[in-house]
Amino acid sequence: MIFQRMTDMAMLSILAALVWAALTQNQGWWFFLPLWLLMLIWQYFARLTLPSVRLQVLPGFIWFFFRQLVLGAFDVGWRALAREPQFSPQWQSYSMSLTKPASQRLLASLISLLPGTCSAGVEQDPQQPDQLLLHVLDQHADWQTGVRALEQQLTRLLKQETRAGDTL
Amino acid sequence: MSLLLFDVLLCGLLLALALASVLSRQLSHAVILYIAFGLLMALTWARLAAPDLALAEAAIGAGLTGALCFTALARQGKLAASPTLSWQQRCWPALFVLVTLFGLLLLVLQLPAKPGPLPALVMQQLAASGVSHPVTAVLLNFRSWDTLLELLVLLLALLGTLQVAPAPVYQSSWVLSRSWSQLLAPLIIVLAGYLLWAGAHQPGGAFQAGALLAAGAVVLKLNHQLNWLAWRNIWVRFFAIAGLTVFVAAVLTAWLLSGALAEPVWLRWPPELAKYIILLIEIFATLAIAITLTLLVVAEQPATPLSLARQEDDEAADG
Amino acid sequence: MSVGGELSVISTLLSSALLLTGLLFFIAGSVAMLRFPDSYSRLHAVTKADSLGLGSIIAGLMFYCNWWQNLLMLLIWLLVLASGTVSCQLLARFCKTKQDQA
Amino acid sequence: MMILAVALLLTMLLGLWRVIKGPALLDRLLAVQLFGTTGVAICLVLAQALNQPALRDVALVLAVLAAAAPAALVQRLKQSSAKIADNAKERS
Repeated sequence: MIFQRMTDMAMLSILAALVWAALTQNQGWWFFLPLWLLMLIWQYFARLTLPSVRLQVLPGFIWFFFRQLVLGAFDVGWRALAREPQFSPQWQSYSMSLTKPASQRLLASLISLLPGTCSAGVEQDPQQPDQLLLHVLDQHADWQTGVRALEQQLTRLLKQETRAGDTL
Repeated sequence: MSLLLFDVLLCGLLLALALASVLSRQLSHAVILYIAFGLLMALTWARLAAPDLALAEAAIGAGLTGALCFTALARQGKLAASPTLSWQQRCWPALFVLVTLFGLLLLVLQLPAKPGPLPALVMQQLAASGVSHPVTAVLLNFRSWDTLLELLVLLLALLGTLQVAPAPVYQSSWVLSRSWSQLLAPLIIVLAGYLLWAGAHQPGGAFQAGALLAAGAVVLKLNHQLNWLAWRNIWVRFFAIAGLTVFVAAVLTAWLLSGALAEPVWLRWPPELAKYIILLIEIFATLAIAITLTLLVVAEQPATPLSLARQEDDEAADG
Repeated sequence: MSVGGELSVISTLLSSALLLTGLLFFIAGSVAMLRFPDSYSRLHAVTKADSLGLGSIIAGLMFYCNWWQNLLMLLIWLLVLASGTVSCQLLARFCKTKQDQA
Repeated sequence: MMILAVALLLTMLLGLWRVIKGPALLDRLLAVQLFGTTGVAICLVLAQALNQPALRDVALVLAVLAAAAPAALVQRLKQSSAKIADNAKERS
């Protein structure tokens, strides 16, 4: 647990240092120090955690996600510019196999970038697996495959499908 | 050519949004239009190559003003289903705006076409100001009087608002928006710190940094974090006033120092110390501005649950 | 910072192509805002077309800027991408619950 | 480069209809979101066209605020509709 917190702190520090470097073009690090302290204090008290990922899977995941993003944007663009676009928008629900709330939220956020789907929230029901409330542009299209593929990719990416109490 | 086209389009968009905002039938729609207007104002300052103003306008116009107006509407319960304004109710503000516009136009037409001697003077004196960004030099050295009064005005506005701060309206927040605001906080801290640091030699400064911090704090507070950030907290009061106090203390110290020398000058920093004095003032001013703006938008006491049942309902339906 | 004139022909072409693609996505997003039949369908336009449009424009601009500026622009893109999905989800959920209650 | 900025502004002009006409609150809020993204793009393009690197900072501030604002606005909207519901309950 302590080890996890240390890694989270290190990760966030690296990210913040990158942001500072990008903003200042790598100058003024003396001013970054107090900010860094403030940030670590915030992270400690807000219990801000980052999902732990398998680094070797990350490039594949980014590639997959990027391809889906481009496809999704093309889908919307095509529908917008086509002469008679196909529409049958509908609310649908999808049973998730991810169990941790944090990874469910991550999935819900990523799904909005997939072709044809946009998520609105998670519905919990003690009787059955958690449902993801989705808005789909075309209910007759095969949107399930994309969502399932993304879910599988996420399960592979997140170590032990992320720990309890993760922020994201 | 394309620059001219850009300007014409931008002016057209600004005018359309402003008109629609003034004439809109529902208050909530007017507020949304006003947020869009603020966004375009920021772009306008960017186009005029005035990044200082663009930064301030982005933080205030596109961020805080929207939250402030929404807060005002939410307290009256007029946000989600606002009544339609009558024809007269819409006409009077429009008339007021027209009259103000006319007056402003008259003033603008009287402005000299050429810039006066001041910009050249600023650039000439820049080396003695302690900073290398002319805007900061003017605001915190040559005309620090303005900034001092600005801090005072903000503090007075806050004190006035606190007198009428209403009872809290409790509404639990979704986990998603809570964790999203938590995640944004470190980025906002680093970015605000950068703007403060940048003020000495490039666009940025205390006001922009403070406004950005305030925007972050407002989002966190609305999502039930930072509960200590309330007027009843003695440290919050201390830092809200510290911006002004540190400024006055610096002025007095500088005055005494220069008085000990031959000629006493009011509101001037000794050139060799100017850099540090300005940094000190800016740090405290940033905190004071951030706290003041935050409390202006969310002045109510930290919310307590009206009924625990409702909260649990919401948590259950949460994602 | 390098100026446009210093770019080779291939980079100029590539950058222009990326900028144009970005513009096309922005146009598609705006047209979708106008043409899509209902509010929830318009959500899709805002989250997808515009995020990728911005990404493409940033990729096009990257040819002109130095390393740190590119990093900054990449950061801006990631932020817009994340904020697009999160805020659309929040807005959609709010409107959906209100609709269900009514 | 400036032509690109003009074209982006034109796409904003298209979105103007949704901000002004709606019809639903969601449409207006979405259109403002769209304005935010386009505004970020225009800022970045202007930074290049006018050779003003500071405008990239403006773009980042705009992006951060566009990211943070909905979380605050939705919370206020929820409060408002809860208040309306409470008022209705009291009246009945």
